[in-house]
Order: sequence, then structure tokens, then C-alpha cells
Amino acid sequence: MEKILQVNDLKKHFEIGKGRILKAVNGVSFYVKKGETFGLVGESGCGKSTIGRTILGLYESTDGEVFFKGEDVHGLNEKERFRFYRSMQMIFQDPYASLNPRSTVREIISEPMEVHQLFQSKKEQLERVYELLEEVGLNRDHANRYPHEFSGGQRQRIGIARALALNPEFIIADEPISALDVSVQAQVVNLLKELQEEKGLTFLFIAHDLSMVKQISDRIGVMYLGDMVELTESSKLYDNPLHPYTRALLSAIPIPDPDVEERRERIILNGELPSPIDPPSGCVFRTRCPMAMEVCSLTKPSWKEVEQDHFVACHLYEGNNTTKTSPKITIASQ
Amino acid sequence: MKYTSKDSIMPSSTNIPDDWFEWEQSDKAQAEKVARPSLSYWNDAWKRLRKNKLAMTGLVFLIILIFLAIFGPILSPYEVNKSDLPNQYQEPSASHWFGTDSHGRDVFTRTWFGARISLFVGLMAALIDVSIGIIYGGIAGYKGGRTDNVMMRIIEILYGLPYLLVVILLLVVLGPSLTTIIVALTVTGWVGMARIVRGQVLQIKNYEFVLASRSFGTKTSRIIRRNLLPNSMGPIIVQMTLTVPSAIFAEAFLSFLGLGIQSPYASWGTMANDSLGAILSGNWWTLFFPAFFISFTMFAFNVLGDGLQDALDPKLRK
Amino acid sequence: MNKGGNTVKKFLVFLMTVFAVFVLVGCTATKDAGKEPNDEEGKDAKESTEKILKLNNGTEPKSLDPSIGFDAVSWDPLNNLMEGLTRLNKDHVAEPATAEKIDVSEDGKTYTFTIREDAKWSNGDPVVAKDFEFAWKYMLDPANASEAAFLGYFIEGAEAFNNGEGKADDVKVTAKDDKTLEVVLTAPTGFFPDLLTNPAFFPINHKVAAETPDWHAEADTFVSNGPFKLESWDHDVEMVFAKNDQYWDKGAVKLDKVHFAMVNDSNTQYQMFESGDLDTASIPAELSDQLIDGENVFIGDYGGLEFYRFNVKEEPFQNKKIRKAFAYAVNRENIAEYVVKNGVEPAFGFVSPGFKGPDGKDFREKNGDLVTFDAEKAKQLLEEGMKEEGYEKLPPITLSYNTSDTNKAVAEELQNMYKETLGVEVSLENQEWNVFSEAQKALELQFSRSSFINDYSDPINFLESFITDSYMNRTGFSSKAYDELIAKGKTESDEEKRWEYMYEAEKMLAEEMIIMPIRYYNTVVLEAEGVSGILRHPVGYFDLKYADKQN
Amino acid sequence: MLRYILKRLLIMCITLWIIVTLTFVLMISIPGSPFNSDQSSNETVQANLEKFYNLDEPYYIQYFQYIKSVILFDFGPSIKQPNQTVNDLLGRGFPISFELGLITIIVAVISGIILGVIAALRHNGFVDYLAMGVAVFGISIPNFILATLLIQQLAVNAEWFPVATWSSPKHMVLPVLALATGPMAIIARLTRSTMLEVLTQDYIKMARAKGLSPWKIIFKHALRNALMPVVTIMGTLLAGILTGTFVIEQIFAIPGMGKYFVESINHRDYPVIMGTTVFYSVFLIMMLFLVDIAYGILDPRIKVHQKEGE
Amino acid sequence: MTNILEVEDLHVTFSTYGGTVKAVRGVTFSLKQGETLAIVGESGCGKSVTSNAIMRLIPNPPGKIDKGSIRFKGKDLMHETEKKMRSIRGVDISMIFQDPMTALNPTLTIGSQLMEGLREHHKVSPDKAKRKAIEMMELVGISNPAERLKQYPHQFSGGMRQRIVIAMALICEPELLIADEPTTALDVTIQAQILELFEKIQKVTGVSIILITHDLGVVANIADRIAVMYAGKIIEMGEKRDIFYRPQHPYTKGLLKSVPRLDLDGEKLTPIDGTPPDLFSPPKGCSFYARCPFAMKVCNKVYPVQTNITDSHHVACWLQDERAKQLQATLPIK
Repeated sequence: MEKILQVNDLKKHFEIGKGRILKAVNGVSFYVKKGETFGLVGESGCGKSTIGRTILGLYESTDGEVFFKGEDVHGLNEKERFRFYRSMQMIFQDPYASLNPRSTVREIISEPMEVHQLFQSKKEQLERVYELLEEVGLNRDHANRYPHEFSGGQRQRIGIARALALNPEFIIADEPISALDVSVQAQVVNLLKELQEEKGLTFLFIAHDLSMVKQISDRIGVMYLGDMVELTESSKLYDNPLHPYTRALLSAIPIPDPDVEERRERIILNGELPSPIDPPSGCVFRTRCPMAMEVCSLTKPSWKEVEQDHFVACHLYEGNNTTKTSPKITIASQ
Repeated sequence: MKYTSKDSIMPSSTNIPDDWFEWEQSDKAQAEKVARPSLSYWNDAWKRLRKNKLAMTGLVFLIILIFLAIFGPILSPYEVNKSDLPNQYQEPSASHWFGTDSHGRDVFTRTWFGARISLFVGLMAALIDVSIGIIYGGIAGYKGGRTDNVMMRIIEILYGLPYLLVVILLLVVLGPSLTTIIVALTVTGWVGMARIVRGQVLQIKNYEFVLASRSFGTKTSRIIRRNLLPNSMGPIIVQMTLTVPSAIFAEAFLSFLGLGIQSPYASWGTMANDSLGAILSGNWWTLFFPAFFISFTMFAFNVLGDGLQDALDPKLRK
Repeated sequence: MNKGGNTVKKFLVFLMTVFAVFVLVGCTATKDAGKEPNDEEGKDAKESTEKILKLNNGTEPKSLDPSIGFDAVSWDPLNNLMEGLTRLNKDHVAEPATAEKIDVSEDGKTYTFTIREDAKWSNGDPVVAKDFEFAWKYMLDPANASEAAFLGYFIEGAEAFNNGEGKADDVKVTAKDDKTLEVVLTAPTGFFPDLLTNPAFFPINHKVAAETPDWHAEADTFVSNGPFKLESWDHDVEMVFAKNDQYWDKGAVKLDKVHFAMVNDSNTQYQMFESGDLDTASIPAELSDQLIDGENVFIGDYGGLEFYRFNVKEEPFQNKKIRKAFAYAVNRENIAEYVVKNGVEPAFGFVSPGFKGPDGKDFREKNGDLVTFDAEKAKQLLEEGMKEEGYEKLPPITLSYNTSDTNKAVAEELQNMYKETLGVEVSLENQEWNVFSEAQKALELQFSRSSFINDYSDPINFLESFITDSYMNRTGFSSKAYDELIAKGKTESDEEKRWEYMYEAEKMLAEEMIIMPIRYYNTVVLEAEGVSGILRHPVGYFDLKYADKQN
Repeated sequence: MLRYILKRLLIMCITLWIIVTLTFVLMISIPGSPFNSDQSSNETVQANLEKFYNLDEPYYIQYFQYIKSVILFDFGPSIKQPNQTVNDLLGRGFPISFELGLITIIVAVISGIILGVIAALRHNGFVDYLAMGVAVFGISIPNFILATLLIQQLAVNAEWFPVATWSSPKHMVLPVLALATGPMAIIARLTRSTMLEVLTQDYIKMARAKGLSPWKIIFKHALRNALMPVVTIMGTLLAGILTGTFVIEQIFAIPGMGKYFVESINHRDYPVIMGTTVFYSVFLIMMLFLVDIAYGILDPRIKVHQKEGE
Repeated sequence: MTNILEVEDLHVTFSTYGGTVKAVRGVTFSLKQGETLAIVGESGCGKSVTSNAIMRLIPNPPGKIDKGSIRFKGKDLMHETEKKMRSIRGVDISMIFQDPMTALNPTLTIGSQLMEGLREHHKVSPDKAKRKAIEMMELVGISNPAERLKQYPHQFSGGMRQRIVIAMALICEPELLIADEPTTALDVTIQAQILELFEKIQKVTGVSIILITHDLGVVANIADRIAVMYAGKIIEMGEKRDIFYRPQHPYTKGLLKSVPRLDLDGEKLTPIDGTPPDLFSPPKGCSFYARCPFAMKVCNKVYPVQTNITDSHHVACWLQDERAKQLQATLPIK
């Protein structure tokens, strides 16, 4: 399948004064195929949202390339960039903060259309707003209401309608469900799925919740502290997680089944995420890794395809160690 | 446990007709219904404000004040500046409701002429403060970083300059007039507003909806116009309600320094200042009425401002 | 919510009551404002046998260096600390003081002063002629930039020295010996002894000044030769004078101490008087009606005039008749009585009352009323004037005054009067003093407020202001005839004649009406019970030499 | 930290330089001279005076003289009071004004905070309205009216306090009262609104859930946070009080420096104008700087040297 | 075992500008000594209000406990004086809030915030308080406690802060701990740590816990009993396994189906459509009526009576009515 988006060694560093640099994204490469959903997971502060924003150009990248349909996105001139927004859109995390509280739903949804002057007449534009509202499961009565009158799930659907307004091919969904109640999360995820089928959309789905990402994604990349640590197809990631961080992440997710839960052994990670201003040397995960070796602090593990379509960056899989299955490791439960 | 007795609860259900136990088509629209009546931000704010008795008192008072400023002098048979020396310092009476002043002029008439000037000065100063403040604060806040830093230093410099020197220079350059007073009041008056707008913009520009707007290529000017300003409006309006009375007040202070409104016209400030000796002499009415209306206007604007602050504060909205 | 509404109502009522009570009590409680100073103060004073008079100097004196302190706030203290060759007596006439004897030469140009043997400085040094020579030359030295220097121009060589063309040695002030001072004037000057009462001509202890050039800056180095000495000087706060035991006439001095406070707010100083913190006070204008007729009020002349200058270079005041019309349209009695108050006299002439001529008559009385309120005449004059100039309508007129409450009140009243009597709309403009004063000097103002306070006790002091090119002219007026009259008025040695010239000069002013008198200044002082003997001269400074305070 | 302070100092110097320059330009552009008075005078005298004070020099030389005097902090003698140098005047007046200002600000802060806290705790109740009424009243009444009123009522009529001057604690009561009312009102309102906001914070709920006494919650948890905005306005408030002392010092005959702000300008006493302006600006800038540091101390989240980038 | 807490027919309302919100509309439940009760429900269902009401921490105005009784160890808390309540708060009943970022006072050191509760209630010496604080810090797994007592909240990460909040809640050794969404704001790996910590603490101290959450997965492991709340009422309550394996209420069922399960493949999420009702004007009948796939006429008209499936399993749903059971054959949705 066609690679609609290709990200090569993307870096985004923020200067936070006095020459200190926050390395939010530190050399990440991946691609997204047309029509698929690529999931990007990791804990807060791992740089996943920064990637999304950098791809769209809300942040200037420090280094690396982003190709969208073969075109270098960051090399676009102003006019081309303006057109580029029509093919790539974004859904935001916080349904409360991402809608202008002083605008009606209609104004919010029609804003991108107005900016891009999609319609000549107000009437056509309004029709389109109604259409979009219905597409996301709301109705036209809602058009003249204000965001604060809606529940979180409804607001997020308004945000989706806005993202769809320009008929984009590619949508970056930046943690669209993490601020929602569990029961509502499913609504939004299902809606996104339906829209994808209907319109052939491509999603970059950013989340910290692996279980939901698994539901929706075809392939998943796992990030930790600005680095991509593992990337593979969704099912493979669950069946055969290679990176210790991925495993810890998977084991941490609660399963709504008391019996399963009781049997389950959890890998409890020690400590907290280190500061991205002063990340650990070598492998960034080593400070919390239950299997850290000496080499981990010395060199950064390379980004390696250990089996087809399964990439990982971990010293456990360096050199001859590239077996199909993961090495037997005993995890000391805390 | 209170849940034990099954019988104690069940009987009620036996009263229910059997045919109520029938499937009903679930209505999707019903499930998405938004029950609350639709209210725009301003409608809602107005509703809140109306419930605030104190703020409404302030508002009503201001309306009466404006009404009187317009029609008050018409009610009076006296000319505003016509002096009648032998009749000076008449106590309030049926013929002179607020008494007469040192020139024998009718204090009632002068009070409402003074109201016109005071309110005009206050409103104009507030308007100018708002305009400059929005532009200055908006730019400083939106650009941020070095620009912001330099712009804030300029404000510091403005504070450091001897204000009186500036005012005198203004008087020399522009000549004494209403315009000069308004300019003198706004020379540093806009700073407070600029700070507020800057603070608001600094905060709001990081909100996701601004990012969202940028995410489809919206131009900066439109973002400021459509996103930043409407959301800063609450504090701006509140600040404005506070600027009006403080401008009226500052004008009174200028008149204490002798830089007030041109004679023979008087603002409340000059009237009060001219009659300061009334505290000693017992001609209380010459001081009381202008001072009372300054104070009450301050009061009215302030309670209205406080009320608006509550009414416009998005934090109280859920 | 209902409850809330009630509280609001209650609160509003409360607020209004508080406000009303505050202001009402504040104002009405003082209807008896003229009450006696309270007794407590008297008790305090009884405890000590010292007689201490508590006065207010308003502000810190500019300087107690007699050559530099050229303003009222310096003169008052200086006149009581020091003494010149002459001193004004109880009838406001200059008589020998430090000088025992004054000899005038035939031509009236050379004065020889003999200084008292017993004249001493407060440090015990004798007062010598050299002290005067030193002081006067010090004043005239351009390097010292004395504002009073021009007063010395009557002395030969003084002007040249002061403007940098001459030398100190050429100034004809000579200490012939310790007790003899000879002064040669450029022309006979009948009022020279009067002039000498000005602190600018006070002596400086030249020995002390040689040792301590800043002798006058602090109390501990200050030496005086007058009735009092400077005991302490807390800058900006208070000066304390004590009786000077070295003073030649110390027997006449009754007070032991004088405290000068520096309170620059007319309400406050009155309130301090009321509370007994001050023994004298001026009357705030608002209280005038209640207080002016009290027994404890001293009202006296004060040599000065408030007037308005017409700018004769600007339309329409190039026309004499229009100027006169404006002068006749003013009801000065009303302004004095209702606006300025405090017992001031309306000015129907230019030279203020209080100058006695050689015949013992007051200048003012002798020369009579020169301008009055006459609406008909004013209207007629205006009509004529306008016809002369061919005006259909008067050009716009702006009346300017320097910012002050009283000036404003007067200006507003003038505006009213012009509208009423002449039907002329005059617009008002107030300016900050310095701006105003510059503009007036530069003849940029059309019709502007002025005042004149005499520096010495002679009408010429005022009249000479309006000679051509005088620094004080500021009207654009220039008349050879007037200049000549003034020149004669200054140099004529026959006093009778000299006064005639001055009468004529004043009449000429009235005829030309380049300035329009409003009112004379006066001195109105509240004096606490028991205070007596304070001399208040029409010109300048008060004298505490004979003052007393009974308890 | 040291680097930060040095940087701030450099910025202060630049700010000060601009202020000095602008003040100079203002001074020479307004008409008038220090020697205008109703007293008689003549040209020679005026010329001598101008020469004496170097006012006959070209402007650029005068400008450099001022710059020099600012650097040396020596402004020479006052023109109005030639026996006094500007430094004498400031050295005498400032301690008194500072004392008055300091007592005022202490009174205003303490009473303002108490009023604000009480109002916030009784939000929308009678006490709230009362406290805010007092506060609004405080803002509403011009201090020159208040001062005269206080003297008349409490000094002359009631004889509780002396009328004027500045010599004993008793003398301080009325001027402080007159001067503190306005700032007190401002602080009270500010405290109330931030207090209301702070009281809704989770950590207050947490403190209540811990069973802490209301006083402990208010003083330890709420007030400290509610005071931040009060601290931020403190710099400008103090500067305002310092200039506002003009009126009060005049009315109460307090020998502070307040009068120089106005009188030096009225008299065109150039050295004093420059001296007070520089002194005031330095004071103000230092205050703003101290406020920044105080802010950093009160709020551990803010490291002072990080603040510029906010 | 004795009931440590009994809540009966609790009603809480909030008066706002927009009208009166009936946040809790008759909640009844009890808690046994040493037990963990989970209260599950979507945001706005009244679960937090219920917990605040137990602590008598409803801000009044605008909130008000209209009626009901709260008995803690037999004492009626509803009628205790405020002073008495203060001696109960933190000592007998403690509370943990949702957002650890805001629950700590940013201007006070951790140490002083930890110790103040202890010093307030037990009047211990500063030294002793410090020792106890260090002990608690160790208990919740913070290394270097003596050092860290001097630090400020902003110097801690979110997970650490939540541990501190827990330590704070436990320092006076309360018998009941109310945890209001203690993990919602945290990353999954941290959530796992915190849940682990709860289990440990209960083992060590025997404290009874009320855990409030919107995530059924979270409670599968930790809870003994579960109460499901919807629109201000408990609609189903039972032992953990009753709720997970034998849910009776359509809402409970929906909730379970809308949560993705990591351990199962290919299962499609079934979201609960729609949005919870506005509590300004709660419906007369069953509040779930509008979203219920099994809604009957009666549901809109009369609030369902409580049915006790077993002694410990109760549900409020008309489907339990005999007459409804006859309808089962004609289920509208399979």
C-alpha cells in the first residue's frame, strides 16, 4: 500500500531559556500507509503529541523530514502550506479547551471552511455544517448552541466535525479520547472507525491508552521519552511485545474481568519518567528497565527490524540475539 | 443493611398498568438531547448579572445618573454659569434644591452639567485606554518573548517619568481643554488595560482552540480577532467599568493640582475641589453633592464591575 | 435570593447614612468655627514663664542669606533676626536702627551712616561698617546671582558691577571707619532710607562669612544682629528664634521665643490655630464671612495690587476705549466682598493704600478713585471703541490667569460681568504659573491676571513697572511722557514735587488703562488671645520686636 | 542568579538612562524658568541667575552635566532653596516619606487583607457587602477630602489627635489613615477575588478533608496563595503611595519629599526635578525588582531567573 | 462484619444561576470494615458529590444536603457540629482527590503539608510528626523521604504527588479512605503502581476504602463490591463478580461492553449511545430511559423499584419486573 506519510528522523527540541533544551522528540522515523490507522502510544511527556503537531507544522521541526504524499511538508511555501492544511487535519485532546467558548457550534465548524473559502454562499456552507453534524451523530438543532452546553463526548464530536470540514485525507487524532469517560470513549472510537471506512481516511491516532489504540490501529508505535522504542502491527505488538517498556505498558492496563485480573502478573515499573531536559545516557528507558544491562547506559540501541514489520530499539535484540521470540526473561514483581 | 425487605418496595410496582410494559423505540435524537435552553455567552452573562442585586443597583443608578446628566439641567430654571453674587451660599431650599455655590450659581444645575463632563471624561478615557490597551497588550501578549519584554520595559519607563511634567507639557502643547485632560488621563491610564489584555492573551493563546484554529491555516489577524479578543472580553469589560470611575477620580486629582477642566465649566472633581473649604465653613452642600456623586458613581461602577466579573468569569461556567 | 435583596437594601441605606453623617457632621459641626482657641493650650503655656509665640512661616525660607532670600517667606524671619541701617517704626516709617545717625549731602546723593556703638552681633562681635559694605557688594556681585541686586542699582557703580561691566571697588559703598558707612547714589533718592529696610541691605558679619561662607545655612553658624537669634532650624519643619541678648534695643523685646512652623495648607494652618498649635493664622476664604468681624482679627494694608494686564499689541486692546470699557464694566466691590472676601478693598486706583506722602496724606486718598464700576459708561466706551476700530463684532477675547482657586473665582466673575454689562463672551484660560508667566512676558497673552507686591515703601516701586522696556511692563505699553514722569519721580530730590509726578503718573495709567485694577492686597490675621504688638507693615514683612503674648 | 541580577541591573541602567533623557527633554521643552516670580526683577538679575545655575549653557552640555550628576548622584544645589543641595532635600525628605509610606502600606496591607479575607469567607453575605462597601467607599472618597475631614473631626473637634506635623506616633495616625484608605480598598478587593478563587482550589478541599481548623486553612493554605497578586501590585502601589504623599504631606505639613515632586516642577527647580525623578525611578525599579524576588520566595514554583521568559 | 459506614437516601442539590442541579437523588449504600467498595459511573453522575457529602464537604452555598443520613460507626454525621466533623475528617475518614497536581498546595513544602494533619489532631511534637511523615513516605514508596520532605510539590511528578496525597490521607490512620478517581489523571504505568499501593495499604492498615472511578477495568482487581451510579442514583450494586459476570442493568451491561479488553481479540466495542440527562431537570422515570436499548413505556413514567437479585446484589430496573420478563422473547436488540 502507498505510504501517505513518511517521517524520517524527526527531531523537535524546545529551547526553554538559558541554553537548556527540552528534547521532546529525538529522532523518530515511521511511515503511515494510506487508509490505515497508525497508533502512537506512550505516557504523557513522551513526545507523541509533539510529533503530531510538528507533522502538521504547528511546530517548526528541529531536524528531520516529513513527506506527505511524496512532498516535503516542511519545505512548502506559505501558499502550498495553506493548501496542505486541507489534506491534513487534527482532532484535539481536550474537548473543553479545543472549542472556542464564545462561538456557536456552527461558527466553530464553519471556521475552517471560511478560512479556506470553500463555499461561495453562506447557505451552502450552513448545509455543509448540518451535514457534518449529522455525520458525527449530532443534529442540526445543535448548530446554534454553544460548546458549554454539550457533554464531553458531544464536544469531541463537534471537534471531529470541524476536522472533517475541509475533507482531509489524513487526520491526526491527538489523544481524542483520553479526556472522556470510558463509556463515551467507545462512541468516539467507533465514530472514527465508521468515518474511516466511509471516507477512506488515514489516521495518526495518538493515545496513552493501549487498549483503545489496539481497538482502532492497524500498526502501533510505542514511544518513550522522545524516542520510538517499538513499532509493529497491532496484533503483533500484543502477541509478541519485544521491548521491556511495551511489555510493562501492556501489563499495566487493567482488564475489566476480575478473574483475569487476579491471575495476571503485573510488571510494575520503578520510578518515574526522567526529565526530557536531561535524559539518561544510552537507552533512555534504562533507568526504569527491569532488564537493564551495562551496555544500555553506554550506547543508544539502534532502531532495528527484528522481524518483518516489527521494529524495536533495545539492546536485548542487538547482534545475534535477533530471534523471532523474545528472550526468556523473568520479571521481578515488585 | 437497608436492602433486605423485598416486599416493602415491591407493592408500588403492582399498581402499574400492564400495558406500560411494552418496548419503546429508542430515539437517538432524544438521547443526544441538550436539555438546557440555548444561551449565548452574553445572554447567560446578563442572566447572571440580573441576579446580582448589588450590581443591578449600580447599573440602575448609572442609568438614572446618565438620564439626569442629560435632562437634569432642563429641569432647572437656572443658567449653569450665571453668577448671582449676593445669593452666594444659599442652603438647599425649594428654589435651589442643592443650594448655591460661592458665585451664587445653582448647585443642582451645575451638578448635572458636571455629570456630563465627568462622565464624558470617564467614558472617553476608558474608551481610549481600552483601544490602546488592547492593541499594545495584544501585541505584547501574542508576540511574547523579546517583544513582550521590551514592551513591558517601556511601561516601566512610563511609570518612571514625572507625571506632572508630562501633564504640564501636554497643557502647553495642546492648550487647556477637555481633550488635554482626556489625553493626560490616558497617557498612563492605558497601562493597566494593556497589562490585563497581555495577561489574557498570554493565557488564551496557549489554549487548544487557538491551536485548532492554527491547524487549518488561519491567519494571525483572524486568530486575534476571532479567538483571542472575544475570549478576553470579560476582563476587558470589567477593567473598563473600573477605568471609568478612576478616570473621573483622576480628573478630580488633576483639578486638585489645578489642571482640571476649564472654567467656568466644572466637573464634579473641580466642583469638589473648589469647595474643599466647606468642611470648615459649614457650606456643606457645595462639597457634599459633587463629592457624593463622585463617590456614588465610583460605587456604582465598582459594584457593577464586580458583578460583571462574576457574570463574565468563564470559570464559573460549567 | 429575597434575603439577599434585603441585605443589599439595608447595606445601601447603611452606606448612604455613613456617607451623609460623615460629611454632614464634618461640615455642620464647624458652624461655630470661629470659637476661641481651647484652654488646654493656655495651661501648658502657664507652666513655663517663657513667652513663646507660635507662628507659621508657610514654607522653608528660600535662604536666610539676606542677599539671596528675596521672597516673603525669607523676609519675615530675616526682618526679626537681623536689622538694617533703618527699620520701619510703628507708623511704617523708616527710622534709624543699626545706624544711629544718617547724614545726607546737599545734592541728596551721598549718605553717611553712623552705626551705633552698641550694635552687636549675636556672637558678641560689634556690627561695623565693613559688615554693610561686605553685604552689599556681596549682593551686587554677579557671581552670587542675587535676585535683589537690582535694588542696589541706586548706588553708583552698582549696576555696572552687577552686569559684569564694572568692578566691586567702583561701587560707591565705603566703610570709612568701623562705625561710618558712606554711600553715594546715582541720583537723589528720597526713599533710600525706606529701601534700606529691605533685608537685601542687611549687614553680614564679614568675619564669620570669611570663615564660614555657609554661615547662613544652619542655626549653629548663624549670626544675627536683630531682636532675635536663630536658636534652631529644623529644615522644612520648624525654626526657633530666641531673644537676642546682644541686641542694642533688647529692652524693647518682650518675647522669649518664637516658633515658626512650616505649614503650607491654608485649611490646616487654620485648624492648627483652632487647636492651639499656632498663635496666628490666616483666614481660609470660605470662613471669611464667619470670622472677619471677630475681635481677634487683625486687618491691615498690604502694599500690593491685583490687576489685569491688557496687551496693547493685540486686538482689540490696542484701543484705549475698549480697554477702558473693560475696566469700567467690572464691579470691584462685588468681587472684593463676595469673591475674594477677607476684608479686601476694591481697587479704584493703582497704587495701594498705605504710602504716606510728605504732607502726611495717603497717596491713595490724595489721588482719589481713578476707575469705578459704571455699566453705562462701559457700554458707551465699548461702542465708541468699536466704531473707532471699525469692528462689527469684537475679536475673540481670552482672559488668562495662573492657576489658583481665588484667581479662578475672580476670573469666572469677570467673565460673568463682561457678559452682563458688555454682552461680551470672554473665554477663560488658566495656565500653570511658569507657563503663564513666560507667556505674559513674551506678550502672548491678550488679557491676563497679574499682581504686584511692593519691595519697598514707595509708590514709585509700582509705578516704574510700566516704563518702556521695563522687565515688569508686560503690556507692550510705551510712552515717552510716562517714562519721563517716572524718571523725575525717582530722582527729584524735592519730595513734594516728586509725589506730584507720581500722582500724575498714576492718573496717566488710568487714562491709558493698560492695566485694570481689581483689588488691593491686605493682611488679615487671626491672633490668639493675648497676642499683641506684632507690627505688620503694608510693605513686606512683619516685626516681632515689640510683640507680646499674655496668658 | 548572579548573572540574572547583573542582567537586571543593566536593564535598570538603560531604563534609567531613557528616563533621564526623556525627563531632560520634557524639562527643556516646557516653558518657564526657575526665576519667575511676582517679585520685581530685571534682565541683568535674570542673566546672572541663569549663569549661576549654568542654564545659559547649550542644551547638550546641560544634558551631559545631568548625566554626570546622575552617575555621581550629586545634583548640586536646589534653585528654590540655594543653600540646600538636592541630596540634602532628598536625604531629609525621603526617610520621612518612606516612614509614612511604609506605615501606610503596612496598615493598608494588613487591614486590606483582613477585610478581603472576611469578605471572601462570607461571600455574598452581609459581611461581604459591608466589607466591600467599606472598600469601595475607600476608593470613592478622594484622599484630600478625607484628610481635611479627618483633621476637622478627629483633631479639631474631638481633639483625639494633633492636627498636623510629624513628630510622634500620635501625629502619624491621621495622615496614615488618610493615605492608607485607598490602597487598603484596592488590596481588600484584590484579596477578596483571589481568595475566592483560591478557596475553590483542590488543595483547600484537601486541607478541609484533613480536618484542619478554618483558621489554619485560611492562613496557612489560602492566604499565602491569595497574596501573590497583592505582592505583584505592591511595587506600583508603593510607588503610587510615594507620589500620593504630596497631597497628604501638604495637608498635614509633613516634611517629606512628596512636595518636591510637585513643587520642583512648579518652580522649574531643574536639579530637584532631575533628582527626584531619578530617585523615584530607581526606587520604583528596585521595588519592582524586589517584588519579583519576593514573588519567587512566596511561590516556590517560580525561580526568579526563569521568570523573564514567561 | 460490622458496617463502618451506612448512607441512606442521600439527596444533594446545588443551586446555580441556571437553576437547581439535583446531583445526588437518593443514594443508599453501606460499607463493611476492611472492605473496598467501588462507586462507578460517568462524570457528572454524582459519585464525587456523594463522597464529599460523606465528609460533609459540600460547599454551602451553593450545595446542600437536602436529606438522608450518613452514619459512620453508628454516629450520625449529618447532625454533627462542624467542630466535631473536623475531628473526624482526616482522623477517621480521609479523602484523596482526583488531580494530584492541584491537590497539593504549591507554596508549602511536602513535609509541612504531610505533618499538619497529624499535628492538628494528635498534637504530637514536631520531631515525632517528622518521624511519622518519613514512615508514611516510605510506606507509599518514596525514596529518600527525609530529604524530600523539604521539597515543594512542583518538584515531584504526578505519580509521586499522588503517593504523597495518599500518605497524607493515611498519616492519622483513618478507618475509612475515600479515593475520588485517584488514578484518572495518571498514566497507566503509574496507575498500576498506585493501585498496587492501595492493595498494599489495605493489607497493612486494614482501612476500608471507597474507590470512586469511571473505569470498570480499574476496579476489577481491587474492589470487593461495586455500586454503579447513573444520574444521581445507584442503579445497580453487588459483589464484584456479580457486577462483572451477572450484570442486570442495561447500563452496567453497556458499560462493560464499551470498555475494550486487551486480552480479547477482534471484539467490537458497543458504546452506549447518547448522553446522560441533564440533572437540572432529571426525568421522572428511569434516567437511563433515553439511552436504553430495552426501554419500555413504564421506564419513562415511573422510576423502577429496587430488585434484590441476591442479598448483596440489587438492581433498579423495570426489566426485573415479571411482566417485562415476558417480553424478553421480543427483545428489540439482540
